[in-house]
Amino acid sequence: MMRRTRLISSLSLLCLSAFSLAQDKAATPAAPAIDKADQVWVIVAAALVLLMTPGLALFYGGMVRRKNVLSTMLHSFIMLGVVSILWVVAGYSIAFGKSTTGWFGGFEYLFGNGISMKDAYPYTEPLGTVSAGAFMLFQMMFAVITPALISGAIAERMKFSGYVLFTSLWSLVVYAPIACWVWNPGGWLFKKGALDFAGGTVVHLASGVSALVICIVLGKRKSVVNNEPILPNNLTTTLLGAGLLWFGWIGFNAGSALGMGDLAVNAFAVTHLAAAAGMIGWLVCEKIRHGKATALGAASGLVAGLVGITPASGFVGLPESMLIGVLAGVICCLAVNLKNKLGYDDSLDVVGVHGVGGMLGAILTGVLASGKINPAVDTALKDNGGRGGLILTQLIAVVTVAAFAMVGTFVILQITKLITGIRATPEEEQLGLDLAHHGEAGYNL
Amino acid sequence: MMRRTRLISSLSLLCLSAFSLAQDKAATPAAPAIDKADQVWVIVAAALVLLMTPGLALFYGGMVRRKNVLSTMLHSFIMLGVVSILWVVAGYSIAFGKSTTGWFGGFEYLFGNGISMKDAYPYTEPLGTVSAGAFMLFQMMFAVITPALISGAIAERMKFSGYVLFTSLWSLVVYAPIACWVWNPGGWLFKKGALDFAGGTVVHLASGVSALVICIVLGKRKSVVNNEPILPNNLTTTLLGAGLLWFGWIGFNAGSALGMGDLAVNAFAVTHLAAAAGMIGWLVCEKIRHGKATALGAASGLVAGLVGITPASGFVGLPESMLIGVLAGVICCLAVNLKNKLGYDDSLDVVGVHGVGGMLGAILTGVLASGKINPAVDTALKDNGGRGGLILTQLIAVVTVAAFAMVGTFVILQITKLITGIRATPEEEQLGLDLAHHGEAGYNL
Amino acid sequence: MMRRTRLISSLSLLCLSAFSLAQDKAATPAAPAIDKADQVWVIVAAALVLLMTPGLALFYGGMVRRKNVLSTMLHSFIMLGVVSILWVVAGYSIAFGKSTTGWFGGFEYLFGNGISMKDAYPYTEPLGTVSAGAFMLFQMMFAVITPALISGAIAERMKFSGYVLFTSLWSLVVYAPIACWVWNPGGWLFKKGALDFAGGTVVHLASGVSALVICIVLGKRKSVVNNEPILPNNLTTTLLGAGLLWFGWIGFNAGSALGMGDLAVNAFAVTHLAAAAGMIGWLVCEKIRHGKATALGAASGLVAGLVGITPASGFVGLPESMLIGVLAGVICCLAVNLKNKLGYDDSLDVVGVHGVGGMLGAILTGVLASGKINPAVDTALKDNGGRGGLILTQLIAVVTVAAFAMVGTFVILQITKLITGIRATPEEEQLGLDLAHHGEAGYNL
Amino acid sequence: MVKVEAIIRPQVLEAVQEALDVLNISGMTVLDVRGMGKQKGVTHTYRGSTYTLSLSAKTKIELVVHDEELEEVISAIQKAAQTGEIGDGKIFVTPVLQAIRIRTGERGDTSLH
Amino acid sequence: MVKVEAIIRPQVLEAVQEALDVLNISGMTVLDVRGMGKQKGVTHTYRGSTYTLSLSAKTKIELVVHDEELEEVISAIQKAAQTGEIGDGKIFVTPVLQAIRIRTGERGDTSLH
Amino acid sequence: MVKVEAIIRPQVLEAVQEALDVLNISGMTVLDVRGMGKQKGVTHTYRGSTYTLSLSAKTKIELVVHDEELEEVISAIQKAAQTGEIGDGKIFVTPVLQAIRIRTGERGDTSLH
Ligand SMILES: Nc1ncnc2c1ncn2[C@@H]1O[C@H](COP(=O)(O)OP(=O)(O)O)[C@@H](O)[C@H]1O
Ligand SMILES: Nc1ncnc2c1ncn2[C@@H]1O[C@H](COP(=O)(O)OP(=O)(O)O)[C@@H](O)[C@H]1O
Ligand SMILES: Nc1ncnc2c1ncn2[C@@H]1O[C@H](COP(=O)(O)OP(=O)(O)O)[C@@H](O)[C@H]1O
Repeated sequence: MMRRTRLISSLSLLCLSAFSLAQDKAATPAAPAIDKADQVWVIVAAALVLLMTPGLALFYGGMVRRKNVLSTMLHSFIMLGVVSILWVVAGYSIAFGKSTTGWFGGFEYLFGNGISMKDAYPYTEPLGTVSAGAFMLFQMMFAVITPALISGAIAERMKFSGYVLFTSLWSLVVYAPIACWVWNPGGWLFKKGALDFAGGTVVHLASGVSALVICIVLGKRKSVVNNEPILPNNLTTTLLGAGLLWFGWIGFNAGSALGMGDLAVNAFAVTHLAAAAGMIGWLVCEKIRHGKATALGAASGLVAGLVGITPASGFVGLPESMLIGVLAGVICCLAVNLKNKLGYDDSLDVVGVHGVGGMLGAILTGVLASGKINPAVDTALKDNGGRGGLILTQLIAVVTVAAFAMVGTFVILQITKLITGIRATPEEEQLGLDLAHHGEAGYNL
Repeated sequence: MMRRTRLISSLSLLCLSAFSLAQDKAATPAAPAIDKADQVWVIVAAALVLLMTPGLALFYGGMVRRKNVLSTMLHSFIMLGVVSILWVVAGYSIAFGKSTTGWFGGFEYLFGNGISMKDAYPYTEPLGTVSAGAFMLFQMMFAVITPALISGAIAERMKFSGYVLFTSLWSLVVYAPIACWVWNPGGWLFKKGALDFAGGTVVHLASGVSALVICIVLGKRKSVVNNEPILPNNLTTTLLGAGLLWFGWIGFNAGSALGMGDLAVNAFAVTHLAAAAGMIGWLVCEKIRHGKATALGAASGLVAGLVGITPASGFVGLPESMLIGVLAGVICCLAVNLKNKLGYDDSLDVVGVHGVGGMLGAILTGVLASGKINPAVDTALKDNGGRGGLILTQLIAVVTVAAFAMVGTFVILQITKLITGIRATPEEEQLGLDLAHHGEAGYNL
Repeated sequence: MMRRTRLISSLSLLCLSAFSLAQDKAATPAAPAIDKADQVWVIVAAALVLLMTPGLALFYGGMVRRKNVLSTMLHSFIMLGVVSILWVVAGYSIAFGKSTTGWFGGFEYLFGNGISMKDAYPYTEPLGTVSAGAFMLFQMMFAVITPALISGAIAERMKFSGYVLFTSLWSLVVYAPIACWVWNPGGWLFKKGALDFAGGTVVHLASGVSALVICIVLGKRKSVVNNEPILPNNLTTTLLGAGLLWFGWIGFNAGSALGMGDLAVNAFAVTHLAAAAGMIGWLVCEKIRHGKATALGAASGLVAGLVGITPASGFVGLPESMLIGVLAGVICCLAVNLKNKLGYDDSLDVVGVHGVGGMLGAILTGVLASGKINPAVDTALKDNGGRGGLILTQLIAVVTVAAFAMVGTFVILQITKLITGIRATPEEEQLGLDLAHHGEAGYNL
Repeated sequence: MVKVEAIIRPQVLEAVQEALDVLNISGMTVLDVRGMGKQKGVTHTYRGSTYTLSLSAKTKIELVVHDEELEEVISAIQKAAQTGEIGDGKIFVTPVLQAIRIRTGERGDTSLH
Repeated sequence: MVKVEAIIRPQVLEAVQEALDVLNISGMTVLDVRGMGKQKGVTHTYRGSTYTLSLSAKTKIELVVHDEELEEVISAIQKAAQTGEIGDGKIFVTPVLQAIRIRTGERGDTSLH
Repeated sequence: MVKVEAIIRPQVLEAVQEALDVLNISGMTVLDVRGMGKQKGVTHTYRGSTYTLSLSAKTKIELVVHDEELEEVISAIQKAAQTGEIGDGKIFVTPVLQAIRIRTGERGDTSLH
């Protein structure tokens, strides 16, 4: 998100020019003060992204069988508890502390130390117009939802304690470093000129490929092995979740402009259109392949469109966004059937939607990013020696992020296996994780 | 929404005067730059209105029978996909392109072309303080929810493909022109001085009367003919939907100020009070008539209050808003029983709530609008030759909008009938549209 | 909320200095004009708090038995209707009219009279930067949710008409005066230097102790007497409600800064961390005591954390917030079992969570409040003669608020008993209040 | 006394109730069941996978009647529940040894209505 | 072996279970049903329309017992389920030809408990 | 004609259906029930209070078959439903006096399949 900051800040400077003209001595271009309106937007955006995690809980929760609905929802909710704390304790520092290596940040912000509520995050040039505290909060919400996304892959069979331990480690050891690479002004991918406006690689690709590893390591659900029909317990819940995700995603993408200007407005517009196009793409695809347009397809398609546009949302215009959306909708609709062919049990299709959609978005960002929308693209094109170079850089980002996340996930899983174990017992799986792990039933109707 | 812009802009100018004083040369009154705070508000308001469509999906979805819950929710969700795209492709241009005739806009914005993310929408005088992109997004959310409102009338029996085709055409051929008439600075009703702050005619009346036509053309549900009891599947869903609608409606009405000033704050206050009064009005009415105050009555009453205040929300003060709310609550509570008398099957009472409530609001706006709240009312009163003239203009607006929407709906329905058909088969209706059209059940509990 | 205003305004002045410098003659420090960005934030925050009441309806609604779900949700929804109106008619004036006695406000704002949408609330020094209308709306949402909180204690057995009458009186006779004491610049506790940033005493303690009185006066539910198992009808609803509460609480606490600056950002951060820590605290506590971490525990714990941080959210930093959160989570987890020991039937644990949590928060605010976060604390320390004095003042606030609320509740209940009665008949309780009082079933699945 | 158990379509329940009302038979117990038979099942889709659930929603009614009422009850149910399409359901008659009204403790024939 | 089917009020289920426990009878199957009888129905309101659903929520329990246990079972249920108000329900006794325990394949009397 | 009532675990329903299919038996009615027996109940937690619900979720299937089919039906169900753990359930056989196909009015043996 830093890359765009450069731009935003300069835009802000332009916007402020009317006033600046009057303030003759505001000549030192160094530090545009905190802009209250920008900060209102970022704070509101952070709240919107906060709401995405309950939204995800509903989206996923509606899709599992009745006996696992609470367990699945808790997978998301518990991240709001655990990762929020971990982020302040260490994650933020690893991701956004001063990075000399380019691979991880520093240790200056451990335990929330030194995060200013008044001054901007200090390592961007020029400085941003919102306080470091607001920036840290906005980033926190991303850190919270990313491991929650993975949980869709392991629904209905993972041990709760193992899930908590795994995601805690993953958040610090996989997520925070990748966030550093891509968004820390000292990160190696950031410096290389890789473009990822709101998290195509950091959030979606990383969670999608980690999901693939974890569902292979965990093995299939008993009921999948036995070919029992698995039907979603409550698709109205899933639709509500999808609606809240769409709402929150406006904050996710347009908030990533870290201020309120043309970039933010454009990001809202392209995000919305991609979601719309993704919904249509998926519905048409399944209508052709299976004969029926479904409610779950509408919900899945809009999420696929949102995933696809995420890295591009600060770099493309309206027509490109519809293209990205429709491609993401169609390709993810096809990709969710891969698991049947390849034989892994990705309960709620995290790989097919977030892995595939994130990869697609990252590559299409390289192809479609335009300097007309965001001057930062011109810089990136120059740094990378043209369009081909930019696409190559995007591919490098995809490959390294995917490789690191997969290896990291595998290693953390082995550790988790030793400490808490990772898989529910067959009896627990049979009874349902809600009663087995949490002593509760979702519904007593 | 343009009418009030005049005012807002001048207010903004006043507000900005502190700064303007310093900017001695900002004398040319032409273009107050984009105001970041105004834009934050409009963008947030657009996000709030976006959430209303999922809210509506829940509100309606909870009221139908279990076997049609997904079908009903999809009626709303699919509008987020289809109309969003259509709006950018053509609807916005038809509604807000330069209008010379007064009946429709222009073609300059087709395919999203030329909608600036940096500069204001160009045809208001003086210019607004938010970018054309933000204005287009805000308006898009209105275009999305309006046809979704109609869907309540045809729930449980319309063919899905017919619904999508019908609403697509309706959005372009009925909604966009009416939006032009009332809100485009070149629109004939706008020029005539008709007052509609946030869509009493454009949104509620247009959808309400279209609902009447469509449910007559479609005919009654089999189960209504057979006098089977039809009970809502999940009123907790309906209450949640009503809550989200209330929340989003703050953006709908207060966002229609297109900036953050006294008009927006006032619109929030009157909107909230009308919802509150509408709830009480409906509950008291049904308590007297039927002996019990119901949860569905509370939800319906607050929506009725919100519908009633919509056109007036920028023109009346606190006491008037309570009056409008309570009248809307009581009258809509009585109006929903019309269908039993008159014999049409308006499944979820779109006619009784949005049609009647929208008409009531439009007329009461003429009666109660006050220059103390909004100087634009003084202009409108002058243009119309006093209070009587203003009320007459409001009546003309009501009649022309209603007539156009009814005829348009009827014609589009005939076309739809030829291409896709409009009614589900009796077997599909019996099985439920969820399984019949979408191959899914809402709940597998 | 006034106390902090002093500070905020001075901060705003500082922030504005860049511009102020240019505006040489803006020298009179008297009235900083309305700041649009501040007002956007407060208006958005008011909308967020508005959403908390539907959120509470869901949170509570999911916990009762199926046959009382609508009745329980209505307890919250009806407050949006009744208290909103009462607040404008009289409550706001009682709470925030000019207070000479320190015990209640004035009568100048009766019927919404004289609440300016343009100028700031007049009795703070210096004046705030948002309009009186925005301030009144923000406060209204607090007035709405507070009696709704009480409703959890009487769920499944109170007469609907009695509930409406009781809460109406309570809102005017208990809530509005307490709000005056603590937040009106003329209030006696405000003047005494008691610290309550967002309502630890006014909202949570007052509702919690009133809940205790009302559930004792009402008596136990028949099914509690008979030791029948009482299981929540839908914990997915409760989780959704908890998610919406968390989202809205950002507005509740960070909005209480009444503008966008470091205080608001800090309040967001500490609120979020306390919720996270509260969730973890409760889950660990119940895991140790009962062997399982539950979904309801996660939801309850986050709410407990939010309750605990509410009074402190403008006065403490990140580490303190985690401490407060975890303490609130653990202590409330223990406190909800008190009712079994002491023998009152607090259906949904309002006493254990809001009463105990509110008291805890108020006291911890005295212990942990820091001038580094908010200079107002330095003033309060000085006024109270040091830390010990401040803690004493906090204790006085707790005791007087609790005593007044308890007595007030008791008296109002006696009056209500005479006029409408307060308890449902045994037959109604058996059938369920939804069908008995409202003629509806929550679910017809 | 015999017990009549009829598996019928959910949508004809009202009609059956009315038909029994005519016979002055008001005691009855109703169950939501799922039935398998000649009627073909319904296909559920889930992200591209399809499952055909062979079970259709049915309603089962159970009523204990006096032996002499049996024939008219059977024919009332059969007429009211018949649509002529596959899936109309079955009526089974089984013996009952004893009936007790819980409220009064009465046994035998008088306990029924 | 006979089958005892009792239709009772949902709220007395616990009490009935306890009464049967005393007789050391633990095998039982419980169904959620709706009953029609002398008890009057409940009125549902939907936007001004009212529907009186003649069916009240009931619970049905089924237990197969040895012939010699029958009388004490009947009287245990009857006592525990009785409130004296209309709608308390019925107990029906029907013959059983055979019983098999699925787990072991045992048949007859020993398969019951 | 006899009625076979089997109380089985929900998760074996599919297997039982398949086993009956092999016998060409397709008519069947399925009910969601709760069972009490030797199998121990499940503990629910609610804010620190725990309730052990003695009832486990079970599925009941009812099918009326010809007398000569009885033995193979019993053994098919018993094999398909057996896990060997406590809680596998029971099969009960009861007499049927008459069967009527609603669609056609046919009575007796031919009305079954
Ligand atoms: N042998 C049987 N035993 C129990 N129930 C049966 C039997 N045969 C049919 N049923 C029930 O009757 C319903 C209708 O049967 P089906 O064969 O589909 O149609 P029809 O009765 O019109 O020939 C089934 O869904 C099932 O519930
Ligand atoms: N003849 C019957 N056959 C089957 N079930 C019956 C019969 N009569 C009554 N029931 C069941 O018993 C319940 C209670 O019967 P009802 O007549 O209301 O009260 P009571 O048994 O106290 O006279 C009914 O709701 C119904 O479920
Ligand atoms: N005597 C009985 N009458 C009716 N149903 C019974 C009886 N005994 C057991 N059941 C049903 O069978 C189920 C399994 O019985 P249980 O004793 O737990 O295991 P098992 O049959 O393996 O010994 C019970 O849950 C109950 O539904």
